[in-house]
Amino acid sequence: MGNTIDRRQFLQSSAVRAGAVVTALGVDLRPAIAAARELKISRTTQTNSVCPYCAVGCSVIIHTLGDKARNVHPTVVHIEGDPDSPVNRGTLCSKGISLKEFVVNDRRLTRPLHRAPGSSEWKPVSWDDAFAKMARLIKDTRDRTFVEKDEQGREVNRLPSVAMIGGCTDTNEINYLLSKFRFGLGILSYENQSRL
Amino acid sequence: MTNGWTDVSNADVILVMGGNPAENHPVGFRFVMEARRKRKAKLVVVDPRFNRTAAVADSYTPMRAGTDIAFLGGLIHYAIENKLYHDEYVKLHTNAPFLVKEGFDFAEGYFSGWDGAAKKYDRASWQYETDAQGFAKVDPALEHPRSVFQLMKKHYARYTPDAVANICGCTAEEFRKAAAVICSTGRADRAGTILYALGWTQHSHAVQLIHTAAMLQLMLGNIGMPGGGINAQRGHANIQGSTDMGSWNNLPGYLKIPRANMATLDDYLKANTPKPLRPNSLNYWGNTPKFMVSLLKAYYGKHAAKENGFAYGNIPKPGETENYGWGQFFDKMHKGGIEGFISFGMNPVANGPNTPKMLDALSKLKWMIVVENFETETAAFWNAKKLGGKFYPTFVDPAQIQTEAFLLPAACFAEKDGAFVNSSRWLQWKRAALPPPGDAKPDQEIMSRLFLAVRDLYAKEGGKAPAPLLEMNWDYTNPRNPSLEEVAREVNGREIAGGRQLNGFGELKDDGSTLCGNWIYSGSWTEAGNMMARRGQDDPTGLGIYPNWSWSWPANRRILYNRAAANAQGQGWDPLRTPLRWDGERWRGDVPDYKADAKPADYGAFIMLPEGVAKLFAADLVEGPFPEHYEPVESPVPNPLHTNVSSNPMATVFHGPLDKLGDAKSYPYVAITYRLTEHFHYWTKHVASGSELQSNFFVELPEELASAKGIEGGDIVRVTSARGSVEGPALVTKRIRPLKVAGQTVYQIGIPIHWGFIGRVRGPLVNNLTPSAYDPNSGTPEYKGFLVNLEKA
Amino acid sequence: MDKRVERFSAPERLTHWLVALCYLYAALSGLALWSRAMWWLAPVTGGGENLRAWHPVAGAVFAVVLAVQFRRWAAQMKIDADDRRWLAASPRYAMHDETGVPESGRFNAGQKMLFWLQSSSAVVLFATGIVLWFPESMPRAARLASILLHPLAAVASMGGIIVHIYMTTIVVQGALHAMTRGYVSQAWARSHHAKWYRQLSDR
Amino acid sequence: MQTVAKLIDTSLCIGCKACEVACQQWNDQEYTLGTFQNTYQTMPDLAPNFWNLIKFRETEIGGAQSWLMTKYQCMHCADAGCIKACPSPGAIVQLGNGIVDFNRDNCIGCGYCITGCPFDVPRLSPKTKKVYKCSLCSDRVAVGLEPACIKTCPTNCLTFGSRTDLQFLAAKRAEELRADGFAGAGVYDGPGVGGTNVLYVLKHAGRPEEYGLPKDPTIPWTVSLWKGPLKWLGNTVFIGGILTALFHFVKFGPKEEHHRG
Repeated sequence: MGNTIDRRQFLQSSAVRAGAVVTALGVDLRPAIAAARELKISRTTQTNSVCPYCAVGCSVIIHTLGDKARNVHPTVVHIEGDPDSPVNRGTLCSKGISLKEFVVNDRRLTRPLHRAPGSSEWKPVSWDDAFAKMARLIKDTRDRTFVEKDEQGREVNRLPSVAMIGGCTDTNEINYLLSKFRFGLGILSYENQSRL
Repeated sequence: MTNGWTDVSNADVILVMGGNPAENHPVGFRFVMEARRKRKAKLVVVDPRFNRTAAVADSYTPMRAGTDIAFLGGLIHYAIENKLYHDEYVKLHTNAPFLVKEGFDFAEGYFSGWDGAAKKYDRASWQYETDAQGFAKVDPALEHPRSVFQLMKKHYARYTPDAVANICGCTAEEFRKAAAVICSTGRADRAGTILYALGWTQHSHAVQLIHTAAMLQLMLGNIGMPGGGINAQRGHANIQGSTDMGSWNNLPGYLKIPRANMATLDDYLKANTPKPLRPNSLNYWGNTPKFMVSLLKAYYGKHAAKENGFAYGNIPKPGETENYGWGQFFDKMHKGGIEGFISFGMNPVANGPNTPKMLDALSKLKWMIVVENFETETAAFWNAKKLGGKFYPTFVDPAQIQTEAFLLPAACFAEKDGAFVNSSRWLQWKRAALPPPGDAKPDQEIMSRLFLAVRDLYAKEGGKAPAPLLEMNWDYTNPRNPSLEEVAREVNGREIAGGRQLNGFGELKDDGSTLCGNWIYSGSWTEAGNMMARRGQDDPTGLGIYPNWSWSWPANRRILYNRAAANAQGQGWDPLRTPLRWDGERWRGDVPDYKADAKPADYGAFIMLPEGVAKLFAADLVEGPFPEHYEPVESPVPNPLHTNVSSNPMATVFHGPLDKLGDAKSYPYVAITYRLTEHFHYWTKHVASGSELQSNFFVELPEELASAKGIEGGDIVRVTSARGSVEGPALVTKRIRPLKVAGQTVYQIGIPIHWGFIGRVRGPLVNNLTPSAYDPNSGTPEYKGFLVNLEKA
Repeated sequence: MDKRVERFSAPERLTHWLVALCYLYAALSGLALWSRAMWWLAPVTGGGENLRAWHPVAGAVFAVVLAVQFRRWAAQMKIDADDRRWLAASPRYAMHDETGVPESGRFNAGQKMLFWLQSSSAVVLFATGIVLWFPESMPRAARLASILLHPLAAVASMGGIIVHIYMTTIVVQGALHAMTRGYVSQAWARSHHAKWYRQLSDR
Repeated sequence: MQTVAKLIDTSLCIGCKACEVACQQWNDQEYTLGTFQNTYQTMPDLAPNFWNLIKFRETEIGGAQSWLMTKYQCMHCADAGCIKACPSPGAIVQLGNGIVDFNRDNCIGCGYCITGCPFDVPRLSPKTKKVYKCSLCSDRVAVGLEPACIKTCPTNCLTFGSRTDLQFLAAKRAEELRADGFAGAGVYDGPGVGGTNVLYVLKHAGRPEEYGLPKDPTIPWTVSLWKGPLKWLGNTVFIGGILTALFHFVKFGPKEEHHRG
């Protein structure tokens, strides 16, 4: 009996928020206060997003802490299903519910890396150097191998010596930009995960 | 998906075959459970493994990997034989009454028109018999011996329950039981759905397999019906959107890539704008010129003018019969024919077939650019000898690999906005929650800065064929890092004069006055704003059509072919389950897959097809108008139907030194690869939670095989194919049954994917084993049903 | 003045008091764990977490030192015919009517009983205490048995200890002194342990 | 005041493990790596940093191949053995809504609750010397959110609500299963411990062992004996002993040397 926080004790407890909380769960929740632990998402910013894993398309709510003030980098503290979505109604699978571990992950890449021919390691490189080097390589290849006209003299404007893949993990808009990117260069060899 | 996730809850029967939604789409599977709860729906699972979907199913039938066409063909036979098909639907909404030209035939594994020397078909005999105006002739009674119906009936007469059992390895009784449930939906008041995934697409006869499923569903009157359809459960968040935006053979919106023989835009439009095959065919692809010209305007802006064919010449063009698909370009790379390779978030060393060949191909590159969240096996392929050497005995040291590689850190989903298209074709907008870590950047910035850097070099130095590059429109407010909202508005399309956002593809013009990045997405960002970000909860039909939640292509239509859910009078086959009905003046319910103001009798229900009706007989596929059971490229038995033509005669197979195929003598067991619910693809091996749920690679094998080989659960086994090997502990189970096939016992082995030589948890790459054999229509590799040997390591 | 007789050697006394000290701590902290009504002893004995840590240590030290004591005294603790008669007469002994109560040796039968009670309960307490010390690595059956046997043995032991303390501090004047200082008067020895006294005198 | 409960309809569990991970995430547990055990089960048993485990069992019931998946965690018993065994006041509390929650500030790590639990649920962490188990997300429930495992469950296998409602729902589900041909279907709610606030619907309710659930869970008799009769026996001994001594002292007092001859 001494272990039961009964209603009277609850009402007397100064640590407890006031006001009745009878929710859609159909349960009077007032006595269920756990004073020991603050709700970890009580002070978060919520952002609506969509799970990046499979194509069920579950909506998620990303809870971040940190107000983006000058020295504050927001960080994800929790990700949970979005109850508004008719697809998942707040539910998520084992992968989706642990998306925080994907975003906040010490294995994430955080700077551009370069591997020189014959080398056995990555070396950090600045973005500017990387872009300059990559652009030069692309242009050299394109200038050397671009096919304006095929054997029959027909205009084909293609770059057969560069292949490109990707996009299935990215948004429509990026995929659209990818199509401009590859047709700009003349790349035909292009596939995404739907091929596999 | 023709119907979408939420609609699955309307089904009476759910056939899960070639997929495992309980494990791989658990949240989508909730609608299966809802159908069972709400409608007492029956869940039928047909799969090589008694998996977690089977664990909660009403019926489970085991089968041999790669024999799905036999099973489905058997169902078609069963439906016809027992008169279980939906006769009125078949007559109204399919090409069953169409007459096929004289000369069409199937014998000894080949359709008519086979050219043994060229190893391909002349499809002339697969065409409809047409009248003077070019319209197909029909027999509404379906009795003409050359009617599609009669030809189909004859074709599948061979697929008796006994024949199915002999091929698939289940018993004829098991087949009949499953068939009775599945074919019970061939009535107006019942609907059945099919859920499939890579278990159907990863075959050397994949497209035919899905065609068979579509045929079955058409026979049962389930296409267009709520709770019906054939529903592909796609495996990546935006694999649908990525496909919608084109691949090597498609421009955005499934416009075909121009070929070298189509020198001008007119040539292209002539070749790609179909003519109606029936008087009542709406033939919506007849609007191709509007879609294409608007796309060219979006691509080339002011450089696209009527006079220059809207800069059509800038689009790269393959030769008429050339193929630039996955199998082909990696083969070319392997032969040293490719210098540069760019990967935006893909990991071909892990997910492509035949990893030893893949590694070899990448090592021939001059340069490679990989944009990723994590270091992948592809990015670090040059280190494979050190990291995964045991499995790559012939792969070379880094010092011998001259590929210059860049690994660029990209923002992840939470750090970017933009839209993903789910399996239901819903475009769901997401918002960025935080900036990327460290020096990582969003993909659009990486791509744009690279593109602009190349373009600057051309502008400064000149070079070969600068026009396609310089004329490509990149005129965004911030070209170095375009706002995805701005890009999304361009994709939706607008009037060039005045800039009004279009309401839908109906407003597109072929005179250059509109631009549109992808016609099927037109309507996603109108003057009313971002339709993809809508969060409306209402479901007016009560059928799980949420018209105001996000936006669905095309035209916010949630159930494709929904006109077919209604009869000739426009009234629903099932009055209690009708997504669309004609009230005498207009169509009500879902956005009609039909001309909105046309009467029920005006057009055929399948407006995208020149026939105006759905195709049971489809001449577009390369290996025949009717699907036929062909064995996988590597098979434990010769095809019981025609031993001389065992596997798909049109399958794409390579024959280089690293492309070996194995035979049943050396590699007696059938292997399948698949995902587990614990992991997502090759990503979660980097993630702590997935690593905990299943830390170890393993090989699943039947108890009987294990005991014959003296293997106990946990023993390390080695699995070998003609390409390579993997090693790991054995999971010995009753859940994979030995099968009796063509008089012999066939064992199947299950090998989950998910591990690799880089990650928080590591294990062998299963694609060390898989063959470079592909479906000829779609180019998907055969990961289900290849041959291996197994021994205790 | 009476001649003094050595009753307990210094090592005997040291062991006894070490045992007593450990016992006292284990008993008080054990009482805190015994009943929530006794939880007020928890702060006294170091607080919940500390007493959880220290109680088994005290118990273990108790067991080790008790083992030393056992080796030293066990031979002297054999129950003989006189002891049995003593026990039969013990109610009279308790009421200070010692007619018919046989003479005692170095330890009277009551003390011997106490010795055996404490030694046997210590065995149980030690064995079950080890189980309760590391519950996470013990089989469930052992834990289930221990959770009952440990307090059961403690109850038995403490019942004996109550008698022991009462007897040695209040009833038998001089007994405490014997254990603190080590010697008793001849008269005391003769009075309480006549047989032992005679043995000493004979020597 | 209503008692809350969790309903686990095992006939709907697909072993997707979302509940396992939801629990790990919400409680910020440290993830660990496992060794291969010839099973799909995440780990052999519950752990101090793993409070919610789906047990996988390949079996045959009535000739039918089955793969049973059963979520296992604290049952939040009405008559909780852990509380009964716990010596430290306030370390384990039964909230007014029936949740059996741990207040780890008061936990002394004695592990008695582990022994007292009929379901063998609490786990002692060797690192922190505290005991851990499911709290039915009392912090979430307090603000009107479902427990993390229940919210994430995709198949409706898990339901949260008042115990009365869920008892009704469970009975209805069992009846549906019986109508579907599972004659042995029924509800498991541990009458031996006064009912559990975690209810199960089982297709084979007569054979809970097949699911990894104890057949007739009761508080172990040794614990009951200890906390019942033994306590009285002990109290009698202690208080009786002292009172007897007092009585003796008053009546007889100390021995005097002259008593003896």
